[in-house]
Amino acid sequence: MMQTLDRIFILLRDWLVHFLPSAWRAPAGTVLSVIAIIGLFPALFALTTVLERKGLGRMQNRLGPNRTGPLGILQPVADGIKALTKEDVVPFRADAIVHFLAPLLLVVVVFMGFAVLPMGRNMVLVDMDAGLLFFFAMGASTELSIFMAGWSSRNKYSLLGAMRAVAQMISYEIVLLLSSVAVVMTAGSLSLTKIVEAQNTYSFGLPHWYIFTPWGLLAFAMYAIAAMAETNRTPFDLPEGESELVAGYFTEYSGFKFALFFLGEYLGMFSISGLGTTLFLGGWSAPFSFLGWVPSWIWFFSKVMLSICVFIWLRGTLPRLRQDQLMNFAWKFVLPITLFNLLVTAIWRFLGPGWPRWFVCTALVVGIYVVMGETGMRRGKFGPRSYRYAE
Amino acid sequence: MHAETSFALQGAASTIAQWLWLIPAVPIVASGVAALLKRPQRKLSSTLAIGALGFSLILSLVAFFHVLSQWSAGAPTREVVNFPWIQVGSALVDLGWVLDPLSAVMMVMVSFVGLLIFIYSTGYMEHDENYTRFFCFLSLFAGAMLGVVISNSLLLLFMCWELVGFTSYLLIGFWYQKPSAAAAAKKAFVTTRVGDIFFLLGMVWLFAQTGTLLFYNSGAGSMESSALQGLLAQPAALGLTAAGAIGLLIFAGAAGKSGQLPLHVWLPDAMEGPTPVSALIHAATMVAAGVYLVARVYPLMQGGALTGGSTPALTVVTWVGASTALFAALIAVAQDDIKRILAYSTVSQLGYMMAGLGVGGVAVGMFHLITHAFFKALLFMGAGSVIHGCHEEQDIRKMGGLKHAMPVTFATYGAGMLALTGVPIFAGFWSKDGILEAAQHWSVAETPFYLLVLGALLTAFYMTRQVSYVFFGHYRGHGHAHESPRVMTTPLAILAFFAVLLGFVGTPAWPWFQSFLDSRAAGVDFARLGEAGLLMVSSSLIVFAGIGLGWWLYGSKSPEASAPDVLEKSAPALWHLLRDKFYIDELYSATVVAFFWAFARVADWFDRRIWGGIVAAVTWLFSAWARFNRFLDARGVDGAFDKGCEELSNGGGMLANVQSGQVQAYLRLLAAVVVVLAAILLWSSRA
Amino acid sequence: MSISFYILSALMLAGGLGAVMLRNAVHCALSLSVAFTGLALLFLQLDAQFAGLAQILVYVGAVAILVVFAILLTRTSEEIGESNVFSRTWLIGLILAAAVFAVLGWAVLRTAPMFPQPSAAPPVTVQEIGSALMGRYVLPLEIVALLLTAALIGAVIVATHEKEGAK
Amino acid sequence: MSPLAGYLLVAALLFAIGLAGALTRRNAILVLIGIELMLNAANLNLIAFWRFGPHPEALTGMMFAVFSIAVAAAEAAVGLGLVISIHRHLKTVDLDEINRMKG
Repeated sequence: MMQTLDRIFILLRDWLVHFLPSAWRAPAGTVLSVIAIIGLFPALFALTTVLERKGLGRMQNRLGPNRTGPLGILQPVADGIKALTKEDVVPFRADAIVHFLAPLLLVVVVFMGFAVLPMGRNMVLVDMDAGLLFFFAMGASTELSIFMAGWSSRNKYSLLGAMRAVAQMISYEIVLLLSSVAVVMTAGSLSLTKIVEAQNTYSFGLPHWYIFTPWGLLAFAMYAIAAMAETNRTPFDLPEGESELVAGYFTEYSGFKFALFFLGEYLGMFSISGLGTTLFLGGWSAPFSFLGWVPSWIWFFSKVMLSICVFIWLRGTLPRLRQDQLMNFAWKFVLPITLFNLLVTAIWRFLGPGWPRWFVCTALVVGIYVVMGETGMRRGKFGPRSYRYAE
Repeated sequence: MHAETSFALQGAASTIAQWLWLIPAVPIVASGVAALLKRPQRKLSSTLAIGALGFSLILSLVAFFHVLSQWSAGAPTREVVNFPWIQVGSALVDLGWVLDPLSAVMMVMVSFVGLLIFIYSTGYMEHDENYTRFFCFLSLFAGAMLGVVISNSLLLLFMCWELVGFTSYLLIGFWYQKPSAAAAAKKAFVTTRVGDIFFLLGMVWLFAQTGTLLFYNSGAGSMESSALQGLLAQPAALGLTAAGAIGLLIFAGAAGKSGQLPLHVWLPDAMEGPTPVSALIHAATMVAAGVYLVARVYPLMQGGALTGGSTPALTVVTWVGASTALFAALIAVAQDDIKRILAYSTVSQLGYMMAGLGVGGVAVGMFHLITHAFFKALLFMGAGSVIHGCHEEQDIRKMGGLKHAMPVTFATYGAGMLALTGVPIFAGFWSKDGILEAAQHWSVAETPFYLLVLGALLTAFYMTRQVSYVFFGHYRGHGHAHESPRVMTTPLAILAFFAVLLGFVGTPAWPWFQSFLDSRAAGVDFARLGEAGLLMVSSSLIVFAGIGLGWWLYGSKSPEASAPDVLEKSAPALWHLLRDKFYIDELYSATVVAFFWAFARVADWFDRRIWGGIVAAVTWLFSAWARFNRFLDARGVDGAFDKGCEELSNGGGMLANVQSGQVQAYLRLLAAVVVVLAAILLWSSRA
Repeated sequence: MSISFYILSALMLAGGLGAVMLRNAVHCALSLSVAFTGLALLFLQLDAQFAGLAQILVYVGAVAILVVFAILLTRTSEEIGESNVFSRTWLIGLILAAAVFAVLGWAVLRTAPMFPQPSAAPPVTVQEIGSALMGRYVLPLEIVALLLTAALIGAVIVATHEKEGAK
Repeated sequence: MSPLAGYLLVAALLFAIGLAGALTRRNAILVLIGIELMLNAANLNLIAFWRFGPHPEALTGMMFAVFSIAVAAAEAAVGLGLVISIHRHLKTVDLDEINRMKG
C-alpha cells in the first residue's frame, strides 16, 4: 500500500503513457513530468503567497487577506486575474525586445533548475550526472535576465536595482557554490540523487543528514544566508527596497510580466530551498528510520515548505542591510568561513570514522566562527559605510 | 583518498597508541599559538599552556592505564606505530612512536610534574613582563620532552632531544638582560652539544649497521634480537662489541644532557634561569632525558649479557655514575647558593641513576628517576618559594628562621629533604636503597658501592646544612620573609604527598614498579625484605649519621651571615677546593677554551697576513691589467662602436614609426602575418 | 551531421555576429551571452556535459555580467545614436578576418579526408573528470588556482582608485 | 563531410567573426568581446577534437578546454579591469584615441 503511495506519481505517468505506441512513451513520459512540474510549482506559489501575506499579517498583529473565499484562500486567484487583465505598460524609450525577453528568460531558467531536483524516490526529471553543476549554471543565468530587465527599462531605479541585485547575487553565488562543494566532497558525486542516497542511511534511528555534522551545520548556515541573498529576500532585499528604489528592477513592469517576475522570484525560493533540502536535509529521506513508510515525496515537500516558512518568518523579523554592509558581509565574513569550512570537511574526510574527527572538526568550526566574529566586530568591518561610485 | 589509508600503521595498535602523537603535539601547538598571539595576552597564554599540558596528562594517564591493563592481563605491553618519513637513496627512514611501560611511566611523570610546575609558575612569574613568552617556551619545552619520551625512532628522539636542548637554552637565558644568564645559556647549549656530537655519531653508526633507527618494529627494530645479534657479532675497538661502542657513544650524549662527569659544568650555572625552569629542567625532564635515553638503548649496552653479569659499556656507565655521584655531593657541601646546592645534588642523584642503570638494569635506575623527579621538583619549587619569600635572595647565609615565616614551605621542603637524603619510608629511601643493593651485588667491582654510600652520607650532610641554614636559627636577610601565595604552595603540597608515599610502589618486598617496567608479574614476598634488610638498616644508619653531623655542625647554633663557614675554619684548603668546584671550570677554560682561543687567533693572523697579502697582490695585478684595457678601449674600440650605435639608432628611429600605439594596428599586423605564414605552410605541405 | 548541430551552430554564429555588429554595446554583450549559450549547447551535443555546464556557469554567469558591468562603468555618453562604432580601419580588419577564415577553412577542408570516422560517445562521468583533475592534471589545476588568485587580486588592484580615502 | 570537419568549420567561422570584431570595433570592451569569441572558438576545436579523436577516454582535449575556460575567466577579469582603469585615466575607451604607447 505505502509502496504504491510512494510511487503513485510514477505509476500514474506510466499508466497514462501506456496508451501510446512504445516508441513515443519515453518522450511522452518526460513531457508529462515537465507538465506536472510546470503545473505544480505555480500552485505552490499561489499557496505560498497567501501563506506569506497571512503570516506577515499575524506577525504585524493584523489579519492578512481574508475577504476572497474562505479565509482569503482564493486571494491568489483574484491576484492572478488582476495581473492578467491589467494593461501592459512599456516605457516609451525602453528597449522593447529586451524588456519583453527578460521575464520570460527568468521564468524559463528557474523552471529548468527543477529538472534535476529529486522530489522523491525515483522522482527526478533528468538524473544528470552533473546535476548540481546544471542547477548552478541555471542559477547563474538568472542574473542576466535581471540585468536585462533593469537595463532595458531605462529607469535609474531599475538600473540601480538591477546592479545591486546582480552584484549581490554574484557575491553570494560563490558562497552558495562553495558551501555545496563541502557536501560534494563528502558525497563524492555531483548527482543530486546520489547525494540524497548517501544521506539516506540511519544509525540509532537517526539519519545521516549532512546538517548533523559540524561542517554540515556551518555549511548549511552559510547556504541559508546565501540563499536568502540569492533570492533577494529580506534582509537582503536591497534590489527591491521600496523605500530606496521604487521596486528595483521590475519597477517598470506591469501586468502579466510583473506577475512573471513575482512568480520567478518565488520559484527561485522553491528551487533553492529544494536544493538545500537535497544537499543538507537528506532530500526525500525520512527524519527517523521508523517513519520510513511515509511516502518520500511528502518528506521532500514538507521540508521545502518548512524552509519557505523560515524565509517568511525571517522576512517578518529582520531589518534590511545596507549595500556596503551586504558586500562586506559576503566577502569578509561568509566567504572566508565557507572556505575554511572546506578545509574542515577535508579534515573530516581525512580523519575517517571515529570519535576524533567529531572532536577536531567541532573545535575547528566553533573556533573559526568565534574568531571571525571577533575580528569582524573589532575591526568594524561591518561598520560605517564606504561607498565608491563609478564615474 | 579514503580515511582508512590515511595512516600507514604497522601492527594492530590500539586507538590510544595511534593517537599517542597528540600528547607532545598539543603542547607544541599551544606554544605555537601563544607565539602567534598578536599582542601578549598573559592570562590566555598561561591558560593555553596549562590546558594543553593538562590534556596531555589526561591522554598519558589513559595510555598508562591502557598499558597497565595490558600488563595485568598478561598481554604484550609494547605497541608501536611507525610510518615512513623520507627515503634517502635506497634506505627508507621510518619514524614512529612507542607505547610501553617505560614510556608510559615517563610520560605520566613528565606531564604531571610539568603541569604542577606550570601552575606554580603562574604564581612565580606573575610580575614578569615576559610572562607570555615564558609560557610559550615552557610548553614548547614540555612538548619536546614528551616527544623524546614517546618516540620510537632514534632519529625522532634526536630531533626532540635537540628541541629540548634549544628550548632549555631559551629558558635558561630567559632573563637575557642579565649577562650571567646569557652566558649560562650559552654554556649549557655548547656543553650539551659536545655530548650530542657523540650521540649523532652513534646514531649514524647504528643506522649504517642495522639500516633502521626504529627501536621496535615487530622484530626488525634496532633494539630487537635480530639486529642485536648482528651488532654483537662484530667487534669494535678495545674489546667492545659494535653494540657496546654505539651504546657508549649514545651514553656520551646522555651524559651531556644529564650532567655526568665531565660534562656536568653547565648544570649548576643553569640556575641563572627562573626557578620553575630549574625545577623543570633539573627535576622532571631534561636531565631525566639522559637517563631515559640510556634506559631506551639499554639492550645495546646490556649487549646480550644476562642481568647481573656486565659488559664494558655498562661498567663505564657505572663508574661514571658512581664517581659523579660522590664528586657532585662533595661540591654541594661547600655551596652557599640555595639553588646551586640543589643543582649539585641533582648532578649527584643523576649519578646514582646512571650507576643504578649500570649495575641493576633499567628498573632500578628508572625507579630512582621517577621518585627523584618528584622530590627534586618539590625541593626546587620550595627553594623558589623561599627565594620568593626572601625578596629574590638566594644566599642561604642571608636566610634563616623561615620555619615560622613560611610554615607550608618548610613542611613540604622538609619532606622533600628527607626524601632526598633517603630517610626510611620516604620515597628516596626505597629507590636509592635499590641502587645501593644492586651495586653491592655487582659482580665487576666493589668500589662503586662505597662511592655511592659515601655520596649518600654527604647528601644527608649537605641537605641538613642547607635546611638548618634556611629554616632554623633567626632571620638574617633584609626586609622580612612572607609565605608564598596559594597557587605556589598547593603544588608543593601535592608533590610532598608523592615524595613521601611514592616509594611504596617499589619496595623490595613488593617490587611492583620494577616488575611493571620489566613487564614481569608482580608478587609480594617479605623474604626479600629480610635479605635487603641488613643493607637498609646500615644505609639508614649512614643517613642518620650524615644528618646528625650536619645538625651538630650547623643546626644547633645559628651562624651569622658574615661569619665564615664551620668547615672553612677547620679545613680551609679542602673547603676552598670544594667551594671552587675542584676548579673544573677553570681547568676547562685553561685547556679547551684557551686552546680554541689560541687557534682562533692563529687563524685570524693567518687570514690577515698571508691570505690578505695574496689577495692584495692579485688585486693589484688585475687593476693594472684593467687600466691597460681601459686604454685600449678608449682609443681603439669605442670609436668604431659609437659609429655603429649611431647608425642603429637612426634605423630604430625609422622603425619606431611602425609602432603607432594603436592596439588594433598590432592586432592587424599579427593577423596578417598569421595568414601569410599559414598559407605558406599549407602550400609547402601541399604535395 | 544532425539537424540540431545546424540549429545550434546557427544560433551561436548569429549570437557572435550580433556581438560584433550591433551598435549598442549592451546589446552586443547580451548577444555575446547568446553565443556562449549556443556554444555550451554544442558542447553538450558533443557529450562534453561537464565542459558545457562549466561554460554556462563561467561565461554566461560571470564573464557576460562582467562585460556588462564594464560597459556600464565606462559609458562616456549615451551610446544611442553614437555616430561611428567602427574604427577607421574597419575595412582592412574585415578583409583580414575573411582571409583568416579562408585559410582556416582551406586547411580544414584539405585535411578533412584523413579525419577519423566518428566513434561512439565516450562514457565519461564527472567522477572520472574529477579524479583526472586530482590525479594526472593536479599540477595544472594548482597552477590555474594560483593564476585565478593572482588575476583576482590584480583586477581588484588595477580597477580600484589610486587616491586615498575611497575603498 | 564528417562531423569533425563541420565543427571545425563552425569554429573557424566563429574565430573569424571574433577577429573581425576585435579588428573593427572602436570600443575596447567590444574588442575584448571579440577576443572572448576567438577563445571560445578554440575551445570548440578542443572539444571537437577530443570527441572525435582516437582516444576520447584520455580526456586530454576536455581537460584542455576546461582549463582554458578557467583561464579565460581570469583573462576577462584582468582585461576589463585594465579597460576600466584606462577609462579612469583617459576618460575614453575609444581605441582610435588611445595611442599613448608609441615608440
